[in-house]
Amino acid sequence: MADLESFRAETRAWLEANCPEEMRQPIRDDDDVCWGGRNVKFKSEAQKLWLERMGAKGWTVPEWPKQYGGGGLDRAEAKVLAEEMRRIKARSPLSSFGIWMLGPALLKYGNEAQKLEHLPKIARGEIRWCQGYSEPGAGSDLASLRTSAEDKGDHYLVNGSKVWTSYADKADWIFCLVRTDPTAPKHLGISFLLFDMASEGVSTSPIKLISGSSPFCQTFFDNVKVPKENLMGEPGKGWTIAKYLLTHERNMIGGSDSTGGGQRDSVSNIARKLIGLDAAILADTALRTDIARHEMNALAFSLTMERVLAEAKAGQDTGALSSMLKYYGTELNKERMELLMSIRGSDGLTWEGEEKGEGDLARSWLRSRANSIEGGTSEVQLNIIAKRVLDLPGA
Amino acid sequence: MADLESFRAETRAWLEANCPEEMRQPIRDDDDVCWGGRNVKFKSEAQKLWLERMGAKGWTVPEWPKQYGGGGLDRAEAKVLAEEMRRIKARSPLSSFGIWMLGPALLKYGNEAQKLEHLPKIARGEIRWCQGYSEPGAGSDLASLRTSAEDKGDHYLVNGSKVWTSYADKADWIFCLVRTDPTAPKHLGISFLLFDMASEGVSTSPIKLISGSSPFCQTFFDNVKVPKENLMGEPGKGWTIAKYLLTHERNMIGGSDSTGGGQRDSVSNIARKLIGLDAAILADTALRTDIARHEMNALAFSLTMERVLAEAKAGQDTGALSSMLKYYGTELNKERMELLMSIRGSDGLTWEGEEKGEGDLARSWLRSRANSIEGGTSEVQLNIIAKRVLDLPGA
Amino acid sequence: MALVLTEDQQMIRDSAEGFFKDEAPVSQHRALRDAKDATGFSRDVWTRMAGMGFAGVLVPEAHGGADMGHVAAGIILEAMGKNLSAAPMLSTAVLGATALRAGTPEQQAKYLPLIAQGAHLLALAADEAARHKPSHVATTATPSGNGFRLNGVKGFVLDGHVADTLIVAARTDGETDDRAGITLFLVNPKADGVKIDRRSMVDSRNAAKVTLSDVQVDGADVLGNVGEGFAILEKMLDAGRACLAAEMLGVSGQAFATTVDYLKQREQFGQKIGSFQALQHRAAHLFCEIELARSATLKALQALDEGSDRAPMFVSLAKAKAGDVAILATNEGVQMHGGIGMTDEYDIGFFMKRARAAQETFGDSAFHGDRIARQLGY
Amino acid sequence: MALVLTEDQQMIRDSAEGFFKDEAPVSQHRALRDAKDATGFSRDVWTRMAGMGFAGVLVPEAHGGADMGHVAAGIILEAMGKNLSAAPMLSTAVLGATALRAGTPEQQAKYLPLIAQGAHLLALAADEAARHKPSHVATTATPSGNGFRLNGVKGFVLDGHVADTLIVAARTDGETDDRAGITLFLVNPKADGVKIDRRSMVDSRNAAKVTLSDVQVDGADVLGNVGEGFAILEKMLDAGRACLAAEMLGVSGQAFATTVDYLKQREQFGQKIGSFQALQHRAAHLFCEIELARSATLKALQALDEGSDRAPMFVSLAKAKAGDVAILATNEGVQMHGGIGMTDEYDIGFFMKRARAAQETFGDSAFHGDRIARQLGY
Repeated sequence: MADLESFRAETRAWLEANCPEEMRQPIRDDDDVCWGGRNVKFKSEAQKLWLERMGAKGWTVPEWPKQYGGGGLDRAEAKVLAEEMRRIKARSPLSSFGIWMLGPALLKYGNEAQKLEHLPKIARGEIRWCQGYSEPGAGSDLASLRTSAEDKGDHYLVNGSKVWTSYADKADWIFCLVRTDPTAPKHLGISFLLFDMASEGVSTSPIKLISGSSPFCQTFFDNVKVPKENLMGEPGKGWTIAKYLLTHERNMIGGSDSTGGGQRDSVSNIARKLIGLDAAILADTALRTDIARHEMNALAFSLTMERVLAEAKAGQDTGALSSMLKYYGTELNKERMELLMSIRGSDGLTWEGEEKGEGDLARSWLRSRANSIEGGTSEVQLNIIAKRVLDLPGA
Repeated sequence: MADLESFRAETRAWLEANCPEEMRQPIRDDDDVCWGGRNVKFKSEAQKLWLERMGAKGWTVPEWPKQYGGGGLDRAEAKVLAEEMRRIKARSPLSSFGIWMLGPALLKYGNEAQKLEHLPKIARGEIRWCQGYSEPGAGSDLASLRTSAEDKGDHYLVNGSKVWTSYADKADWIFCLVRTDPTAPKHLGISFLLFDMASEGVSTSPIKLISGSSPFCQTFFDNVKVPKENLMGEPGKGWTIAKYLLTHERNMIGGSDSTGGGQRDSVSNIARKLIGLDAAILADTALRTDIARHEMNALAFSLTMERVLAEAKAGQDTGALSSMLKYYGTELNKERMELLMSIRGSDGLTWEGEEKGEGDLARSWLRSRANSIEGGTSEVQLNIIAKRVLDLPGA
Repeated sequence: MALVLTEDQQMIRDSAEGFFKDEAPVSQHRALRDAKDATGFSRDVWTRMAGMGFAGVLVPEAHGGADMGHVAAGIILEAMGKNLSAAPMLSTAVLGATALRAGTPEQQAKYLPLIAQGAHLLALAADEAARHKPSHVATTATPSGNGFRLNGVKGFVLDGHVADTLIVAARTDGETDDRAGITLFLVNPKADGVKIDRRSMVDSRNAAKVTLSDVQVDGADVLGNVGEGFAILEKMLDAGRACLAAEMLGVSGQAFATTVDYLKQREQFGQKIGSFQALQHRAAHLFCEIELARSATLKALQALDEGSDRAPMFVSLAKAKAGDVAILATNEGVQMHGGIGMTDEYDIGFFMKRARAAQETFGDSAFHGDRIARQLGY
Repeated sequence: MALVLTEDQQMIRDSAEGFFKDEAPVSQHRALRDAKDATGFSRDVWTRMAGMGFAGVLVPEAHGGADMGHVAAGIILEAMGKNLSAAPMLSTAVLGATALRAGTPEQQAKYLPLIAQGAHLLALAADEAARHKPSHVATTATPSGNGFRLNGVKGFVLDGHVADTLIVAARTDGETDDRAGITLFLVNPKADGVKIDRRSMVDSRNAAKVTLSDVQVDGADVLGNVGEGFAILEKMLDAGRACLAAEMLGVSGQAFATTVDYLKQREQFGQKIGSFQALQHRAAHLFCEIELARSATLKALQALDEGSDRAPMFVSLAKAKAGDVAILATNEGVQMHGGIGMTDEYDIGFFMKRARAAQETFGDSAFHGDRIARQLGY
């Protein structure tokens, strides 16, 4: 414990000295989030400095081993770091699918050369990754994917296309599910391939969403040559890696990241500001009932995340519960956005107006509708719970 | 129109002269409802007189032809009769599955001899019928029924058992689905048989429900001999008749009968009386929100019944909508009972207390849970809507 | 009145459905949106709508209208909802005509024929709170010259950016939330002191912010009696709400039809997704909900035509139910479409946007649930 | 505190689950019901529960209790919920012990050991309104002799028919709905002027109506300070509510397990009904809901053990969530069982009855939703 306290003191001092003042301000818009990559455009010198300093210490990925660019911290130390960052309201230096998704899979399934090659670049924000899972017309049905990787001796020849690749137009590399054995049954012929988006034959086309933004792309592969050493794990075992990785994604979407964590203002606080009180209760009693019901569920849900984490830490088996967190968390977030739209009334309908930020709520609301579709639809999560947790029979 | 007005005047005069004062009082308990039958026990002389007088005029079944014991009225005249009865708050003289269910099917599928034999006795309340559809372990899956009717030349030999036969222990005759052709595929070997519950080999055993009452029986057939002329419709066409009849039953359960019509006090009136107002709104605002939501749906539902009837009258095809009425009406009634339990709070929990009527609400609440099971479960109704109305593909 | 369309009304329905499908389909809505069209609708289509008698659906025949009543107006709006047709139907033909019918003979003679011809656009400038509350009027009208001087700010003035006349609710007496003391004025948007800021909305329609700074109106511009404008305003709003319910019914119906079609075509895991029972049950439930919304809406429109005392209750029922159902139908539509439902390329998202905007217009289901409860005394 | 059971608590869970499954299973509940047992529970089982330390779970060790805390109490109640075990656990071991811990040293010494031994039963006589409102106390306590004279009527006194001591909330000051001015009294039910009418409830448990007519109590029977009883009452109620949440969690869990088993066995239309996707999705959703109720309940019990300021909020969350989930779980259970779920022969109906009764006890989810909203300032 004494060690931990001295670690805390050192950490606090280092953060005080190294975290630029600007990086201690709340995130205002998308530009404030740093995604790194070859073509990174830093919004400010402070943002650049903060990434470099944290990357150099490995604290963008505190628990990864030092030889792979990580901080080499144990769980307790990582918690101290997180607490100390929260204390000074330090921003996360780097947002990255490499950190959230590929990294954990690489650590588990990658070979030593792959780990040494890719993990440090992820940690320092040098390479930005995207994910190639879904295919046009396949939706949640990942097992029916058709993108082929033909074995050409020293390389694979990749043909096909992927859809819903987040920020593929901005990414440097892709981790991609491909079919290496066209004769094997559905799940079995799939492999997990890493390759450079700058390879010849790769092209991307952004998908415009109902919210007006284009965070996703369709990505096309036309005779893309990928070196054989870029295969991760065993050939035909891509499905296992994908499932492992999807679990991480589900936790991310269902969890505090995209449904927002403690930093968001509560629905009732927003309602109180906008609608006001009447005799100490919210002036709109029907909305109050709905808000209270929502907030109770949101609170019970966040306690459930806390409990699942605590149980996992205590060594209990919680693996199949990621579907629950994904399902319930995304449905709650949609409900939250619907309530905010109701609370804001006609003001929430604005798409474009004279002031900056008008239209943000409507866009966020529309964006939230995708929560229960991306990363496995709510229906797929319920199927998984029914089959894997409840062990109900197949149809 | 002049004819109709004179009919109204005659009807009014007749009702005034013939409807006993006691039969103009609201129905207080089950004994106030007359079900007729061989073993009928009239609660009062007035109840007996009212049934005899109405039966003699055929006005227990105003639109049935006169030769079958009906009133021979046209739709407009029947409406006048109903209006005039409502005007003096006259009770219905007879409750009867014969009228609601078997009668319409007999009129459509029965032969002349069967009509002449059975319809007048139904009209006069002399014979009380019950329904033999469901079988133990088959639930909503009527097509898999196993009760057999073996062709023995001049008679069928019936063996098997039925469950959920309403008031089978009080009924005189049963209309019953039986399998006459064990080799035909599921729906095709089924026939529609009428027989006397006093026949040798018929026995009944009441089923105790969670509400404490036993309105249903299990009914056993042990080598029951049924004359061949008691088969209704063609052999093997029982399924068609059953479907026709279920539609009537669905309308009855989903419609005004068991979900209650205009006579019931509204949820909000009950809440206002028990909970009271505060600044002109219900003192419990959360309950108020839920009650308002329920009452809006209840009102929209009753308007939907009105619209479906109006459309049917205007010659539009509304056949498949009976599943909608059954599904939505029963779910609404369950919701109503849940709300009433909430409104009554701890008082609603009483099962037995010193005063008469204590425990009634809890029993009605428990009874209501069967609404969405009997007469085809809510799930079956939704399947029917999906397949027949929306034409969605089979699994 | 039987709760069913008459033969005449069925004919209106058929011709309205044909008209909007041909003349103002969803693709036109998309094109206007993409062009960032400043008007937000096609004036040409509006002229042809007038030619069909739609603009004058609530205008008396004596003033050149078709005078077909509220059920007919709802039928037209439902067809517009199915096609997401944008036109100043609600603001001018429903709200405007309803308002002017309460006007003086001179006002009627001046405006009603123009409305029926599609030659004059009106807009209601009433809301001041983001959550609809019609009695919340802080805008003042103080005596001045032979009339009044108006000061205040109005939000959410639908079609305010193109209106030829604004109908402004202002307070001549009483406190901000009082029903008494509100007076309606016909205001020329080009008058001195009127400032109009157009805002485009999520559904690509327009609602202006209208700022009134010492705007002088004369006595002839008062609509109805001074201090008694709330009753007219409620009448306008109820006509508008019932027609919005009808429009949302069209939105729900079309979103549902599109979704059911998709369920029948799309395959996943080797099966049509419409064969999955969980989706079947949700679709079947939604079917029932839409039927309930249909009944409530027809009843509300009929009650307005009958001048029934219970019209406000049925209108609130229709607005609340059709609104909730439209939200459900479009949310389910997007979810059942999956990822492509989130893309701008597919139409289903447009229906979701319109459903939300219509839900927030003239009171959402929470507002109307409260209104019904108050009417029923709880 | 990590939101997870400690190893000690897991051991308590295992022993409680084993105990109630063996000693007080649903069949015992049915037998008591069928026998119309006047006590409504087995005194023998209660004695053995005391032997296990359950009766003294909240009694300090100094007074012979096991002092295991609220999490442990909840674990015991959850096991009771799974088996529908009836015993005066809530009224005596939770409410009674919590009340007496606020008593004088003499009161503690007199009552707490007896509670722990299972030798003395208590009952809370507080509610006067059918919908729970603890400040609604009209029962009066007027000074008389060296004490007070009580007059009033109490409804819904759980286990009041067997109590050896009643804990009565009466007003020594203030108006009916004031929180201040309420005083708690320990009242002998055999005292002059106390009338107890047993009522059996839908879940076959008992709640008495207690009528107090000039009942004389002396100063030593006051629990806590005069006029400050509400704080103790809230503490009692919160302990009771959290334990009821735990019991309802047990009810939900067992009803769900029974239903899932049924889905795996029952065939219809030639298939296991558990293979129907619509039922699968409903079951999966219900699974999630039960997990949420579990988290909220554990947090509430931990917050009570920690003496956290936020305990009342977490308790209300747990009571509301566990209550709604229990209603959902038992309703779905009956519906998925179909017709046989409606028969008295199957146990699922008992779970539905207990869920409803527990939901209405000490505030339903509407009450607690309101309480949370007030605590959060809206």
